[in-house]
Amino acid sequence: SGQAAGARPAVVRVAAAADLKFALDEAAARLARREPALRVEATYGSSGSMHAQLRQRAPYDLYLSADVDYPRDLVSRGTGSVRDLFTYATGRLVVWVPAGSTLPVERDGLRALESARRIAVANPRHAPYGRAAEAALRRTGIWDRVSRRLVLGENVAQAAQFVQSGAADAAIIAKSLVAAPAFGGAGRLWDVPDTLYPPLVQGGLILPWAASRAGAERFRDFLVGDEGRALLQAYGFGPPPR
Amino acid sequence: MTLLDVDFEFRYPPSRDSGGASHESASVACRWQDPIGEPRVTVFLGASGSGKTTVLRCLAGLERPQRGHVRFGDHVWFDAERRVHLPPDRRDVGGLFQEYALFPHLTVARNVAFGARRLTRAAVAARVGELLDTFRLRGLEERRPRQLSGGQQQRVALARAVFRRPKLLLLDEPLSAVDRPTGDELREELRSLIRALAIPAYIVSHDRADALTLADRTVLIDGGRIIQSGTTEEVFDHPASAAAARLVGIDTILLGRIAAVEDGLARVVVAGREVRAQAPAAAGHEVALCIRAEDVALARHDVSDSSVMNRWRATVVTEAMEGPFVRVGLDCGFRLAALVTRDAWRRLGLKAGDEAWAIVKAATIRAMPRN
Amino acid sequence: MTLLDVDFEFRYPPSRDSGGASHESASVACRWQDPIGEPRVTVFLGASGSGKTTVLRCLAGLERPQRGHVRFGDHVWFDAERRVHLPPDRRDVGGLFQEYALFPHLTVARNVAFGARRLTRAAVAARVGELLDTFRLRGLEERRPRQLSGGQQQRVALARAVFRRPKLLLLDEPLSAVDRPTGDELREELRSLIRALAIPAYIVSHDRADALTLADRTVLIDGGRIIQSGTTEEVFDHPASAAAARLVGIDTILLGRIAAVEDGLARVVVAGREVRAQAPAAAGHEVALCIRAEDVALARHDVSDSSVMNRWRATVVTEAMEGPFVRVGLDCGFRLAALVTRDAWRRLGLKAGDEAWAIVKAATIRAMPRN
Amino acid sequence: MDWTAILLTVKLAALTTLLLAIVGLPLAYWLATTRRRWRAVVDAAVAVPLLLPPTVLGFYFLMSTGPNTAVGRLYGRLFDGTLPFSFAGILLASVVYNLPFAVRPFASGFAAVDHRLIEAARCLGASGPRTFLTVVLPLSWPAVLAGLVLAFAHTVGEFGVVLMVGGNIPGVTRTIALAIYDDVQALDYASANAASALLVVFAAAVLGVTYSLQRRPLPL
Amino acid sequence: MDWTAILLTVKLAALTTLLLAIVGLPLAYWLATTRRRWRAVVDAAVAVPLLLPPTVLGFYFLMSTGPNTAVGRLYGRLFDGTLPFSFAGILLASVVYNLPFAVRPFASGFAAVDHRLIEAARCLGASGPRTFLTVVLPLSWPAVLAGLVLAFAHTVGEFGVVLMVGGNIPGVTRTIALAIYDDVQALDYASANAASALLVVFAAAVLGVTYSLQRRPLPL
Ligand SMILES: Nc1ncnc2c1ncn2[C@@H]1O[C@H](COP(=O)(O)OP(=O)(O)OP(=O)(O)O)[C@@H](O)[C@H]1O
Ligand SMILES: Nc1ncnc2c1ncn2[C@@H]1O[C@H](COP(=O)(O)OP(=O)(O)OP(=O)(O)O)[C@@H](O)[C@H]1O
Ligand SMILES: [Mg+2]
Ligand SMILES: [Mg+2]
Repeated sequence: SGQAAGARPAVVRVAAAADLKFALDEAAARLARREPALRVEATYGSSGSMHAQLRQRAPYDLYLSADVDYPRDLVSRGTGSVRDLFTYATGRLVVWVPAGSTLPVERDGLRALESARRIAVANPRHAPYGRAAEAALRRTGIWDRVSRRLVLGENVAQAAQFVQSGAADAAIIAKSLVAAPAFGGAGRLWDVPDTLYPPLVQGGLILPWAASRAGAERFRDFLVGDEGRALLQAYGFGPPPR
Repeated sequence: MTLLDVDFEFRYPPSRDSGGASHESASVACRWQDPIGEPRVTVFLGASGSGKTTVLRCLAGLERPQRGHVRFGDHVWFDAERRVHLPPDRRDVGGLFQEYALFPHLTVARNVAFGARRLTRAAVAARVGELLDTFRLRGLEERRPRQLSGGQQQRVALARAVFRRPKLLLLDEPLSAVDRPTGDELREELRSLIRALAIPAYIVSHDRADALTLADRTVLIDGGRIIQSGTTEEVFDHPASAAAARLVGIDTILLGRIAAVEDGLARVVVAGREVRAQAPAAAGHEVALCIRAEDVALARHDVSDSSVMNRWRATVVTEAMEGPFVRVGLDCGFRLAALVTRDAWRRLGLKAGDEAWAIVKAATIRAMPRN
Repeated sequence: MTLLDVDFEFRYPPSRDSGGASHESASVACRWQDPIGEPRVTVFLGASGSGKTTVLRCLAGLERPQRGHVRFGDHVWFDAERRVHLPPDRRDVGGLFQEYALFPHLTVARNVAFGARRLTRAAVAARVGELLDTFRLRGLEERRPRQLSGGQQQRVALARAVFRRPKLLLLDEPLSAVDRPTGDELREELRSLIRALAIPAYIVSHDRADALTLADRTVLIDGGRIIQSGTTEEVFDHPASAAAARLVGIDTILLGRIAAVEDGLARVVVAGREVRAQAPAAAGHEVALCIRAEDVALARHDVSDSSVMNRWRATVVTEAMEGPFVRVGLDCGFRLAALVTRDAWRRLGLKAGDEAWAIVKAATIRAMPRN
Repeated sequence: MDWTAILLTVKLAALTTLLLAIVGLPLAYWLATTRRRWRAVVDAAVAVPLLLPPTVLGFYFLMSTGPNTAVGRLYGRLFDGTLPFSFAGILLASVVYNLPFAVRPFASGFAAVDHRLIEAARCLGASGPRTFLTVVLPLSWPAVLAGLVLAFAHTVGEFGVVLMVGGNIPGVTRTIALAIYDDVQALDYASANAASALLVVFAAAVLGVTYSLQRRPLPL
Repeated sequence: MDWTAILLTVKLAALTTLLLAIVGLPLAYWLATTRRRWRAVVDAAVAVPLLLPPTVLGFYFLMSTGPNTAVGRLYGRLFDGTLPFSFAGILLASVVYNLPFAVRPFASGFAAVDHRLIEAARCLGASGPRTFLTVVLPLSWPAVLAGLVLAFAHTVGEFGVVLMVGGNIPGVTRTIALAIYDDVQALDYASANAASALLVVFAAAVLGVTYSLQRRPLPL
């Protein structure tokens, strides 16, 4: 629409994990400012659903998964090449409680959740942050005591909403979500030490049918570059493993 | 004495006519009083579309008149000014409707017993059995209405209406769908049922036989208005108007103006013919002349030496058997019907197209001034 | 000559009786042939539940008989063996049903014109207008069926049935809901319509008047079987059985056994009384005796010096006016109906409970052997 | 196979259907009989749950019944517990969400009943409610059945609202729909297929039987 | 407000409703009139989409219409494109998913039509299909309307199937339901509330008008 005169900007269609929402919107905006010829159009959703869609050649150029296993699985099924597979960040887990909560998370960490009535997490069955939350609870040794009090969201956003509504007392969710400005500050958070859960390696894939392969590569390069990394860090992500 | 006190006016809402031409919508106006608690049968006789069903609907509470009241003893069933309008179930009427309205999902037995309230099972079964016998419906109790013939359906509706011993019985054409012999039998049964219940019954019918055999009182209705009412004998013997005469079965009605009156006998000119009859008014007045078919005699030749005042040359137009008689249609300038025995007809040897003489005594012609 | 050739048997499926007592389900069996292309009116006369409607339904194709065939000229409408069963719309019949079955969502005009096919708008409008006049429905064209009286609905159904000039007209009780004067007028209109269409018409009725005034041929039906058929005169003058006699209007039917036969005259004992009539069979046989009410004379005293063979002492039980006559119910050991003029009744001065003599000429009693 | 989830689903669907009959029939009756102007408004209001994505509806439901809301406090005082993450919660949400699937067919079924039969019943002494129970309801049962079957089936497959309100707790609020969804998300297609197949076969059997009890076919 | 999504949604719902009328009416007619044994089977089959969670249904739909499937190849040859992730795809999925909401009320409405009227129409020379069009359909329109309205409203709110099959592509497959869902997921409640409110007001108006055209109330 109101772009600079000349050719229409190349559109890079990105299928992105829900936890990237805020960071990626910012990244796209920055890139657009610098390179008006490139426009990033991201669709956020569950990495699992997108995996199923990509198996049917969903018309995206770039896949940014919350779990590197999904793009890896695509490659092993012959969709995409190993060369186009990359990692761009690691997710971080936090415990989040509303501002008025009496749970001493800052003092007791995860153990404080033993006195919570309802704890919201993403579903460990398919959501990476859910799996991480389960691992952390197990390693802390309180899994048996709290597992019955877990309520499972489809993803971390839902887990957060469980707490926002007051129906759950605490959530173990992605730091990227809590760090977002949209989240609103009415709560306290405690970073779960990354020793308590296996790394949440977020990986991506440039899709073989990409309409704008150059654009996709450009955006990938931006993300894994210094500026991208800093930006992701600001939004609560850690650097990808080397 | 407790009375059913009726006085109302009802007009159907005008139909949302697409054409826009707003026809006058149909209306009825009624007013009468009747003692309650006596087995008095009133038959409303009227032509198709005259408003008979509408009167019953207003009595039952299915329509809400715009004006007037209906009081049943001390109970106000309807009062336009006081905005009282009891629904049908609080009026304790028993009704049969022209289209039967049997419940298609219930068996015959359960249709009949629909009104049952506060009765033991055995009592219900016994009464259902009784009524099935009365109305010749034995063996059909487990059928659904759609598995019945038309007349059987009507009889089920009749049994259903009387089942609950209502305070007032409203029957709309209760026997129109059954054959004559069955109807005759049922009329007698109905009569004795009404006697046993000792309630007033209002029966709507287009069949004179219903009025003649069932009614204590006959009400003639035309164009939504009661045009005559009284004991059945009164009404049938002395129809008060041409419309009434047509309803009770006078066969020919002629309209004309009195040309002259001589010795109390009027000379009326109708279609160029002279008709003599007892004068109901002075010369110059419009009159209606009613001639019963059975009062018209036929002859092959003019019988000028008789005392009969009216002798008209006529052409035979139609003939139709009617039980032991032959109904003959004649054209004497006007249409005239005659009813003669088959024997006489055979002896006359007439057929359509033949010429004949119609002979009518002036005394048998009823002349009525036209309003 | 092309014929409508009918021969079938139909039995309703037995109802899924909850009681388990499997009643015999109703059935009809029919067989006749009729020329096509002539305006011949056949009236089926039968009591309520006798199977009249069922016959029409089988002809129309609404029911599928278990056995037999229906052929219309060269067209096979139904053949049980060849498994042919044309649906109603491929038989080109025009039907009116006992419950009218008007389409509630269509106006009167559009109901009447429902069968219109391949006609210009103007042609449809013209024909609708014609029929509305014929059936006295002017002014109602924009109404819906529920805004009509019962008789008006029936007339709309009649107009609808004849609208499309079918090859065969099937009418089920076409005039049962209209009053006598209107009915008489409509019967004439119907007759001339059928003449104009030059098609066979089958009319079901429980009303003798329909047969007497409309029918070329009358078919008597009882218990699903044709018990007599022939020209209307034949059937009415010579009912072939007691059931037939009851249908055509013989008023009293007595059952008894012939005690003796003398000079061709039978002596039959009924309820302790002797009845004399022409002997139809030898002594010892069961007979049915049919006595028309109009053949029964009344007297206050025994008239022993007359030639009349049957004189029974009787008690007056009921009296009912019937047009110009009085129908008198008598008890002579058996029930007997008499029809006398009002004049005669007045002169006799009898009332219920009085004793009288019933006088019947032996020649007027029709005696029929019972099968 | 997750039999706990299956049992829970059957229980939820059955109870939802039952409650819909209890709430929906009178509501539909009111809609079919009232002459008030705002009939149309209520009619539309019933359909509103349909218009929102289930998850979003569930979100609003959660927000308005949490322990800090008026509804939540009232419920807590009455039943000692919270509506969200309880069986009662998903039951209530299911009822609200399925209301239009039941009420719409009900009301249209009632509207189709021959008015003459209702008038006849009233004239035979039956009150309005009695007429409804003995005449209108039996005569419109194909429509009522349609509504209940739709609601039942839809409850079995419902997922967004139940997930949001129920929190996917095994044995309490995890229905078979959630279980299948989880399987698919976890790329465990074999389990998902098996559960789906079972569901379909079971339901087809139930529906098949239900519908074969329907009215005789039209004479066309 | 995401007007593109709103327009797309209206288009999708309207076309779905139209197609449902085209497909659903004959199907319901067949169901209401056939005497065949497997009527019950077809009847049940129509309801199956209801039983699966929408996302899962979408998943199966995706798997069976993707470019490597027979259906997908056929579609590709005919229309040069893929069914998933296209408007045609979500339209088709919507139709399948909403079929029971339309067909059930249709069929029960047809079943309630007085058989005598159908017989009368046949005897007046109308063929089966003509009778259906001129008698059965007009007489059961409250039920037909109920079905279409349910389907329309449900399409507006549908989310699982559309997301899975359509892939949430702006201007192509992102409906207002997806937009609201995205807002809620992004914790942008203000946008979600505004869009929801608009949706509800608009729909309430449409439904209110639709229903006020309904039959006169029962005489109870
Ligand atoms: N719902 C209605 N709306 C408008 N007019 C109506 C309505 N119902 C009946 N009418 C008209 O009112 C008049 C009286 O109707 P009503 O049914 O009372 O006649 P009726 O005497 O019972 O006739 P019939 O013997 O034919 O049944 C008729 O002209 C009819 O057309
Ligand atoms: N669908 C049905 N199933 C079973 N029996 C039926 C069915 N329809 C009619 N019958 C029975 O068949 C017999 C004949 O019915 P039909 O309708 O032909 O009588 P009809 O001569 O038309 O009587 P009416 O004058 O009362 O209308 C009746 O005894 C009736 O009970
Ligand atoms: Mg009437
Ligand atoms: Mg009949």
